[in-house]
This record gives sequence, structure tokens and C-alpha cells, in this order.
Amino acid sequence: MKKQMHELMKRYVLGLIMLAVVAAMLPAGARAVTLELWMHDHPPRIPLDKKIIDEFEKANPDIKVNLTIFPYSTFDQRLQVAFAGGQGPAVFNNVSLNLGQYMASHILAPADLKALGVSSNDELTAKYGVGLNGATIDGKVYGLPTEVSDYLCAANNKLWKAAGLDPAKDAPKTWDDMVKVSEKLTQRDKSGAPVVRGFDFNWTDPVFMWLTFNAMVDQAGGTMVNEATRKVDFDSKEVKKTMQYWSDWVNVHKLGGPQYTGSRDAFLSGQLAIECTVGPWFDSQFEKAGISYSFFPIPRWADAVNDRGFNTYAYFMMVNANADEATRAAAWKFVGFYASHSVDLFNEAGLFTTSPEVAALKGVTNDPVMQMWLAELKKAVYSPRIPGLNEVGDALGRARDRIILQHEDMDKVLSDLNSEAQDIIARQ
Amino acid sequence: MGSIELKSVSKRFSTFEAIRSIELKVEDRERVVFVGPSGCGKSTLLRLICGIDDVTEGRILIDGVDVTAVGSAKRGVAMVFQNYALYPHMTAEQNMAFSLRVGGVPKGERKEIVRSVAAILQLEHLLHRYPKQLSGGQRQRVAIGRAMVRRPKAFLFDEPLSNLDAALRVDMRLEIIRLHEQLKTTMIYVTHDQAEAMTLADRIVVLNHGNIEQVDTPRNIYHHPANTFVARFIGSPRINLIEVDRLATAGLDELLTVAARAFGPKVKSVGIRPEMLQLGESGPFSRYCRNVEYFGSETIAYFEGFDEALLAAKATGETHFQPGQAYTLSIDTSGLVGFDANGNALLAR
Amino acid sequence: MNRSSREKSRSPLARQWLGTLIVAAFALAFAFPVYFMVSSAFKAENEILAIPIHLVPYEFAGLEEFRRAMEIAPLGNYVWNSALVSFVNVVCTLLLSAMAGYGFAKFDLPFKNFLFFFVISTMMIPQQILVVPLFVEIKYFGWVNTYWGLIVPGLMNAFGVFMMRQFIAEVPNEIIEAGRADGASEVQIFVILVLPLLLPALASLAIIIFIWSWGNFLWPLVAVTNEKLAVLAVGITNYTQPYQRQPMWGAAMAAATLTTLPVLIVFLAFQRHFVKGITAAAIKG
Amino acid sequence: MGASVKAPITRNQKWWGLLFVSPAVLFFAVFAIFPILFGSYLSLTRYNLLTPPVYIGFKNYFALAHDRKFLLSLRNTGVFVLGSTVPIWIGSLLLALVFDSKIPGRTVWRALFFLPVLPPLIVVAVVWKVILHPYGMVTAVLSPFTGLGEIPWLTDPHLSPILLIAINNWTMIPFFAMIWLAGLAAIPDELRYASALDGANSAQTFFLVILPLLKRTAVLVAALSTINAFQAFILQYELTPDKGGPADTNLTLGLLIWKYGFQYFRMGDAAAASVVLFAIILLVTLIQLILGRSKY
Repeated sequence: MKKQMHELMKRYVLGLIMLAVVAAMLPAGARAVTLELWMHDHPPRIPLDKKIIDEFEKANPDIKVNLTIFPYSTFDQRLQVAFAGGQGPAVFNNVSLNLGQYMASHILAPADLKALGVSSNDELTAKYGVGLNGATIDGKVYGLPTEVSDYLCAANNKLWKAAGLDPAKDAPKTWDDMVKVSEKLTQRDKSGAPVVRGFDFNWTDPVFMWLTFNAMVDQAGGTMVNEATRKVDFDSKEVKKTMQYWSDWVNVHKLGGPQYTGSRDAFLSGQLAIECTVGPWFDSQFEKAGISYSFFPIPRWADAVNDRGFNTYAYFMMVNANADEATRAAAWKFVGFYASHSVDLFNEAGLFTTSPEVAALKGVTNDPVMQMWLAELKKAVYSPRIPGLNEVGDALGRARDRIILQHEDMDKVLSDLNSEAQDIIARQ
Repeated sequence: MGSIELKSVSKRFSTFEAIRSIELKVEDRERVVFVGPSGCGKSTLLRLICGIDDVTEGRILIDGVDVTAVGSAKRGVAMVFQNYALYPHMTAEQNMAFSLRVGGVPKGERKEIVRSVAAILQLEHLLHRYPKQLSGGQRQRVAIGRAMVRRPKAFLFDEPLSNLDAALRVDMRLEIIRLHEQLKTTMIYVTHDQAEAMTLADRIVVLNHGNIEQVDTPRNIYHHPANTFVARFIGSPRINLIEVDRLATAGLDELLTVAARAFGPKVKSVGIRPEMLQLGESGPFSRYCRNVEYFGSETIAYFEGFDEALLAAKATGETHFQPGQAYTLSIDTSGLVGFDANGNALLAR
Repeated sequence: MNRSSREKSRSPLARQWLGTLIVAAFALAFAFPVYFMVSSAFKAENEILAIPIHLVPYEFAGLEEFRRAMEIAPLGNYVWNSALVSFVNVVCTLLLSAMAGYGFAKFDLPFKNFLFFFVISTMMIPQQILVVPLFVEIKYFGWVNTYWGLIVPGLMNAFGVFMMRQFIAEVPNEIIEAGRADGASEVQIFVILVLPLLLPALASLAIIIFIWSWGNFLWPLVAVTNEKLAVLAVGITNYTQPYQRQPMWGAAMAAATLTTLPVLIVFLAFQRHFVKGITAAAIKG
Repeated sequence: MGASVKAPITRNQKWWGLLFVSPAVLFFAVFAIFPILFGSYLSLTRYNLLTPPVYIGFKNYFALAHDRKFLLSLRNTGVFVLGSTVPIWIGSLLLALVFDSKIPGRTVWRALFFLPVLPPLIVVAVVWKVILHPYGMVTAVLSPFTGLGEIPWLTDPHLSPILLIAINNWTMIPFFAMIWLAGLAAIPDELRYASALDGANSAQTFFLVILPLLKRTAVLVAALSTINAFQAFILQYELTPDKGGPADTNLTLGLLIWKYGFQYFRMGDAAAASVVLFAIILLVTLIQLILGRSKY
């Protein structure tokens, strides 16, 4: 009896040890991963985000995705502080303009091809389209596009008609035309202040200095900051030409200026007849505001060297390089899954991602605006992806205000800017 | 020169009537003391005379000139405040010279005047000090000096000694009298301390609830108080007030007779100063001693009274009383005061 | 003392009318923006910028703008976080300040003067200067975007220690000695005998710390970027940007009113303490 | 310090005392003194928070001396400090005198006057953003004189710095008036009577008696308002385009420190700018304290 007891005990203990070993081995294979995912707010996209996450979690029961949405206006700032504080999310949507800064800070993990289920970058490009180029640096892919964007000009049909103009025929092709058309569209009150303006630049954020001002310099054949060599050239005749145009716009033609509220909002409220930082992805907003509109391409300089509109930009879903290996693999798996919903993103949230599926959609191939937009997108380039872009952008914005608002000497301001930008980039 | 006349002066603070139609004439060079319990209106009256507060009704005449509508500076009076009100950021000299400075007196002349005043007050060695660096008595003297510099027609003192310790207070009292004799200026002095009033005053004004209860010399006030209020307020220990009804029951028929004879049938109560209550050889008036205060030169004994109030008796220092023991008392009726039902004094017939 | 007598006047009535007029004009001019904020919180959106100005809401919107504010951003979160931060700040500051003030006032501890100077000297350090190194510090603690990082660096205020030491110095030593003679422990003496005597001072300090903590902006701005942890002062900036391209000044004014409300209540309820507290805190520079 | 009478101490109680003060001392060591030292060290490094700091000596300070933004911010801070010190001193004192006069309903008027002190500064910014909206009420009220239907109050490089000062002064003047009023209340009425008796008119009473007695209050007001102004941040952060614009005319040192640190992630430069700001504030405070020493 006693011996039996002893035997039983022995087996029991052995069993316990076995269990413990198995338990210890289990998580190594199938430990649950929770991915923190940060997205900026874009109301039409949110339901889709949730749907994709649900699907993904169902297909991968060992991975949980925790979505946090941030207001658009503070998203960049919050993301950067989170990374700086060592609390960055595993997966995040990031705008192309931040790329240089993030690369320099070693935040971005290169694509895990295995997790993405492909064997080469080419295969990846075939699957997700040329939009990938924006996140490809030195042959490595750092994110999959969730939105690739470029700008067209939109005309307020009603205001055009009131001025006796027709967007189809009278749309300005050159920047000089833009002045003439805007003058016709502008309605002024007794004091001469415009009540309705024709076109105006988007002055709200230094980022538009890159997307629009930089692009106009580029059209003229200049390069403010060379992405590859990091060479700075703000003292060029192309920059001066562009700056002179912006300055004349405000001070000579008096067609607008930084004192006005954001150009998009002004357009939506019927105070602006042309707005050129929009695209087909903005349709829902026009409709909501009850505005009848027509698109036309961004004008060029009459003597343009490069036939491009404004700069393109994109959002890429990216992975935190500081996450552990298992998390990174799970993260890339999710990124691939999310980006493969390009058709949903286009149909439900109006976000274009360059994937072949989207390009082949009837709504794209049959739509003249989409075709116009795609043609412009193909020509467009990204703003330089350098660290310190925002700081140089702030300096550029200040130089602009000094010339336009404070009427300082342009040569002096631009040479100041040149040395300042050089310092900024050198210190990165 | 410095007479001050109040003609039916009243002062109201919203609903509170602080001064009720007061008539008073202070003669030139007179030393008058306003005395009364706190809240009686004595300080308010002083401030009205000084011009700090405006009268609600009535007129104030200084030297026969109506100054009711004249600013305080131009009334030609000077005030010494209870807390001295010295300018803390000025030296004693600057404090004293301030009125001259704002009056546009040249610097040299100022200095001379201040020096001469300081000499009178023995302040010369303190002139460069700030108030913070002065003792209470020194500050007091600077405050008086500041008033003297203005050569006022009248000095007004608002409880000037209340912040000093007892010994210093007696010194300052003498000092003020000396000054008055030297300057020969009208002086009004406010205090709640009846002893101060008695020692300082040519005439005492007893105030209560904004009314004047009595104006007279200290001697008359003490011996012939106008009413029970004045009788009680002046003199320490307090006068013994006994209702005449009680006298019979206590077996003091003799006293009752004296009172009735002296004051007539209207007499309701009599006042007996403690010094008039003495140990008697034998007699009907016997009381238990309750408490004894020994002051060295005199002894004050408190006896069981006719109601809750004790009877005070003042005797020489050598007299021995034993609390708990009964003593036979005799009353010196020569200084008896009689009051009617309203508390007003009755004239002795 | 009666203050009316401070300045003599020959025509008191006219003078008083003129004075009242001037005082009223200044008072109303200074108060107007605050009134505008509160009244706008109850206006329909299109009334806020209406010209001529709607002094009172033509169409009383009730709590509509507050509801909208909650819809646009997690206002409830903001309020909760602000309340939590302020509460913890107040409680900890009171407790630690009273303890330290007691230690400095009533004990002869080693290096006392040095330690006291050490604590008091931190009053001279403006918050602006601490932000960068503090952020790096809490980053090393792993506290960025946590309640720890949000709350802990603001827990204490040297001014509290200074103020408490002044007050406790006035507490008679006899009370403490009697406590010791009666066999009370040091903790009992502090809690049962000393603390109750400090209540008025603690109330003033609580008001100061509450107001300071409730309105603190810079540190919560950098320490926390997670909306779930944001405090009201930082969260309110979300309302000044258009939401879905619509301006939302009504919601902004509602949130502004909500942010001011607790301070207003404290002001109205404890006006004496409030002014005393504020002026006492002013010495903190 | 230490002049108070002490309770008799046994050795045991000494340790109790230490126990009472240690949480506070520890706290300040970790969250005030250490960060100051640490910040001084950081100012000598290049550090972006993501890669470890690299010691570079005083290079950050030299770089600041050449940095347009920094020089501009010094100028802007100077302008803001000028605008929100002297006008505040005079304005708050004058208004304190106005509100010190005895008139019917004084407490109510005072309470109304103190209202701007209540909203946190960020709320002040939000409210003024609406009031100074380009088509807002101020534009409308002034339109009969200006003839304009839209005025870019906060986006104009000349107007906005002045307006920020005005907004700041709107909330700070009642605050400092509160302090002046406390100072005025502490002056015994007798001194005013005495001065009137001595024949001084109200101007003489004010300048020769009252004002000298407010010296300590004046030092307090001066020091506080200056330190406050040097730290200008919230109004500039919330009310100006691109946080400090237009043309960086509202980029103050405080805002620049934040930008260096949390927009450009140049912690070394941010720390160096902080050290400069600290030095300026300490110097100014010291000067004011020395000037404000009182002998009476």
C-alpha cells in the first residue's frame, strides 16, 4: 500500500514536470502578440480600419491589433514624441514628408518579405504598385502605401459662371494665366478688399511650402534641397522667380495672402473660386459643402523646365524598428494585409494606393478626372526626404513672410535662408 | 487763539449714529480730555474736529471761524495717533519735517524748526533714525514733535499712551503736561482710562453712546457725577451704588434718613465712594468680607453687597481684613450722592 | 476704521458717481471676454461670430455645444485626467509640504540650513527650463505617455514647503512637548496635534496648487501625447482647429467654460482665501 | 532661517525630523536639482532622443549664436518682456488705486475685475482666438473707423505681437492689481490721515507716502511680471500661425525651446537655449532683488 502510494506520487511529480516543460515551450511557438496601431483621423476610413482589423484578427488569432486614432492636426507631433519617448507604436501610418527624419533616427524597420509573403522587392511592387517607390530608400522598402496623393486645382463652377468663365475652356495653363483668371474671378468690396478671391495659395502650414512652393521651383528647373547630396540652393534664380510670383500675388495683384483663412476652408465656404491643394479624394467634402466643381491640372510656368504639377505625397504604413522580432514579423504581416485592401480603401474611403487592382477599376479607367489625376501623379515627384525637413520648411516659411509681409530685400532674405538651411542640415 | 466750538454736531455711519447732536466749547489753552468706554464716540468726535471725517450735521468752529467745510490740513490742528502713524520710510527728522516739506518751506529753515522742536523733546540724538529703530516712547515723542512742528492752534491726542507700558505711561503723562505748560496751546486728549483723564484734564468730557454725559473739572466729576453712568465710570474701585429700598432691610435706617433728608423723596439710589466705607467700632451694619486686595499704601476690601454687586471699601495699608470674616462698617455720609429713578443725580438740599 | 474718510471730498455725491462710473467701466471691460466665453457656450454655432454681437444667445442652445464637444474629442477623458492630476497634486503637495515644513520648523536635523536652502532654491527654477531635461529623464524611466510621467514631476512645489514652514514655526512648542510628555508617538503628534492647527494654511495652499495644476499646460503638452491621457488644458486646443472642415467655436467655448468652471467655483466660494492664496503664491517667484 | 525657538531634541527625534523632510528633499533632488544639472550636461551634447547623446562641448552654444531663429527669439522675447512689464506695472497700479476707492458695490466690481485671472492661460488664448477672429467682433466694432470687413489680427506680423502683449496684459493686470491691493490694504489709514493733516495733497500723499511704502510690493510685481514675460509660451503657441509666426515675429525663447526639443528633436540645442533663458531670468531677478532692498 505504502509502496503504491510512493509510485503514484512519483508519477504525479513526473507529470507535473512534463506539464511545466510543455507550458514553457508553448509560448515560444505561439505567443500572442498585440500590435499597437496608430492612424490619423480620416472619418470615411475609420469603419474600414475596424473591418480590416477584425478580419485580420480572425485569420490570425494569435495577433491582436489595438487601434488608436489621432486628430490629423497633431498626429505627426504625437507620433514623433511617442518615438522620442521610447513609446512608439509597432505599426503606424506615416506621411512621406517625415521619411528623412525617421530614417535618420533609425525608427523604421525594412520590409520583412517573408512575413509579407513575397520573395523580392519587384514582387512587392507588382502587388502594391509604383506608390511603393516613395518609401523605397537605397533599395529597401520601409512601408506600404495606404494613400498616394497628388494635387489638382478645383474650380467653383458657380463662381466661374458668375464671372463669365467656363472651367472647361478658360482653365489657366500657366501661372501667368492664373493671375489673369483670378483677377477676373475676384469680387471686391468698396475698400478694395476681396470678398471672393480667384485662386490663392495654401498658406496654413509650412508643409505646403514643400508641396507647392518647392514644386514651382522644381518646374522652373531649380532644386532647393537635393535629397541625395543634401546640397542646399535657395539663392537660385528659380527660387527668386517663384518667390517674386508669390510676393506679387499678394502685394502687386492683391489676390490673396497669408492673412486669409486656410484656402481649402475658404473654397468650401465659397470665398475662393480656385483651390489647388485638392484632388478627387476630396470629393466628399465638396459634396458636403454643396459645391459644384470641376478639376483642372496645376498650372506650369510658361517656360517650365520640368512638366510637373505640385509635389506628390503619400501615407505609408510602417513598422517600428525597435519592436522585438516577433512583433515586427506580425506587424509586417498586418501591414501587408491592410495594404492589400486597396480596392476597399479606394471605394469606401476615397484613398488611392496605386495597386494594379485599383488602377483597373472601372471607376478609375472610365473616369476622366481620375485619368487626369493619374497622369499628373505619374509626372510628380516627392518633396526631398531629408532629416530636418520641417525645420528647413519653417525657415522657408519665415523667409516667405519676411519678403511678402515685411517687405524685406529678397536677395538678402534668401541668402540668409541659404546659410540657415545649410546649418540646419549640417547639424542633423 | 485756539478755542474749539461744536454746535449740535452729529455723525452717522449709514444707520449707526456715532455722535448725537453734541454741543461743546473748549476754551483756548484748555486741556480737555474725552473719556468714555470703547464705542462711545470719543475717537470719532476727535476725528470730526480734526477733519478726517466729515460731520453729518452741525458746525465746528475753531477760533470762532466755521471750519466745517475746511480740509484737515487747514484747520490748524495737529493730531497724534494711537499707533503714532509715523511714516516708516522716513527718519525721525524727515517725519517731523514732512508738513514743512509739502508746505514748501526751504530746507534750511525746515532743519532749524525741526531742531528746535527736537530740543524741547530731547530727540536730537534720534533724528537720523527710522521709526523701526526707535522705542515706543521715542516714537511717541517723534509723533508729538511732528505735531508741534506745525505750530497748531490745538493738539489732538487719540489714546496716545495706550501702546506704552505702565511706567512709561506715567512718565509720558507728566511730559505732556509739561509740554502743555510750555506751549500753552489748546489740547484735546482722548482716552478710555479714567485715571489718565483725571490726571491730565482741566476739564473732562464724559461720553457715552454718542452723547455727552457730563463736562466738568475732574474734582467735580468725581464728587458730583451727573448721573450713575459718570459715577460708575470715574473712580477706581467703582462707586458703590445702593438702592435705597435695600437700606431699610439691611438695617441702615440712619443712612436712609440722611439720604431722604438730603435728596428728597425722589431718591432711588445712593452712591458711596469706597473711601467713605470704613471699619466701624460697633453698629448695626455688619458684612462678611469676601475678597481683599492689598496695594501696600492702601487696602481694598470687598464685602457682601445687597445684590450681586460687592461693596468696595478703601482703607489704609495697615488695615487688616480677613476674607470670610464679618466686619462692622460705618459710612461717612458727607460725600453721599443721590440719584433718581432715571439715574440722574439729585442736588443735595 | 472707516475707509470712506480716506479722501476728503467737497461734493461727495458727484465724486462718488464719477468714481462708480469709472470703476464700473473698467470692471465690465475686463469681465467682458469672460462673459463672452460663457454666453457663447450656450449659443448656436452661427451666433458666435454673428455681427452685430449677440450679447445673449438669441437661440439658447442649452448643453448642445457641450454635447458636441464630447462628440468631437474625448472631453470626458480630459476632465477626468485633469481632475485626477489636480487631486493627486493637491493631496501630495499638502501632505509632503506639511511634513517637510514640520521637519524644518520643529526639528534640529543635520544639515538643516543646507537642506532647506536646497529645497527653497528650486522655487527659482521656472518650469520652462525644466521641461527638456525632465522629459529626457522620464523617458529613461519609461514614463512618457503614462500617468506617472504626467503626474509625478508635478507632485510637489517648494513654495508649499516654504509656506508650511512659516506657519508651523508659529505653532507653540509647548503643544509638541505636551504631546511627547503624554506619550504620543512622533507621527501621532504630527497628525493629531499639528495638522489640525494648519487647516487654514492648508486650505490656502490647496487652492493655489489646484489652480496651478488645473491650468498647467506645458508639461502635460510634452509629457503626454496620448489622447487618453490628455488633460483639459491641452485637450482644449483640439477645439480651435476645424473638425471635419467645420469650425466649432461653440464647442471650443463650451470646453473653455468647462475648464474655467472649477476655478470660478473656488473663486466664488472662497474669495478671501483665493485672493490671499494667490497673493501668497505670488511671493513664490 | 532657523531663528525660531526649537523644541528640545533627543537624538531619536533628530532622525524623526529627517524622516519628515526626506520625501520632499528626495523629490526635489530627483525632479528639480538633478534635471537642472542634467540639462546643463545635455546642452553640451548632440542628442535626438533616439540615438545616445554625443558630447560636443560648447558647440551648441556657438551654433545658437549663429542661429537666426535663436537671435530672432531673443529679440521677440525682449519685445514681449518690454510690453508686458512696464505697462503692467503702471496699469495694474493705477487700476488697483481705482478699485481701492470706496464706492457702492465695490466687492462686486472687484470680483468682475478679477475675472480674467480665473481662466487658465490656454483658455484665455482660445477665447481671444474667437474674439480676434478676422471677421469677429473686434473687426466689426472697429469697422466704422477702419472701413474693413476683415482684419487679420493674429496673422499680421505687426499687429500680432502687440495683440499678444495686450491679451497677456488683460489677464495679468487684474492679477497684479490684486497684489497691489493687498499691499495698499496693508498701509494703515492713519498714515493717509497724518499726511493729509500735514498738508499734503493727494498727489503728494501718493508719491511721498504711499508709493514708497509699496516698495516691497513693487519689487514683487516687477520680479514676477518679468519672470512671467520671459517665459512667454502659451499665447504664442496657440494664437499665432505655425506656432510663432508670421515670419516668426512671435517666436519667443520659450516657444523656441519647445520647437527645438519637440518639433526638431534637437535636445542639445533645446537644453542650451534653456540654460541661456535660465541665466537671463536669474540675472534679472537678482538685479531686481538688489534694487528692491529696503532699509526701513
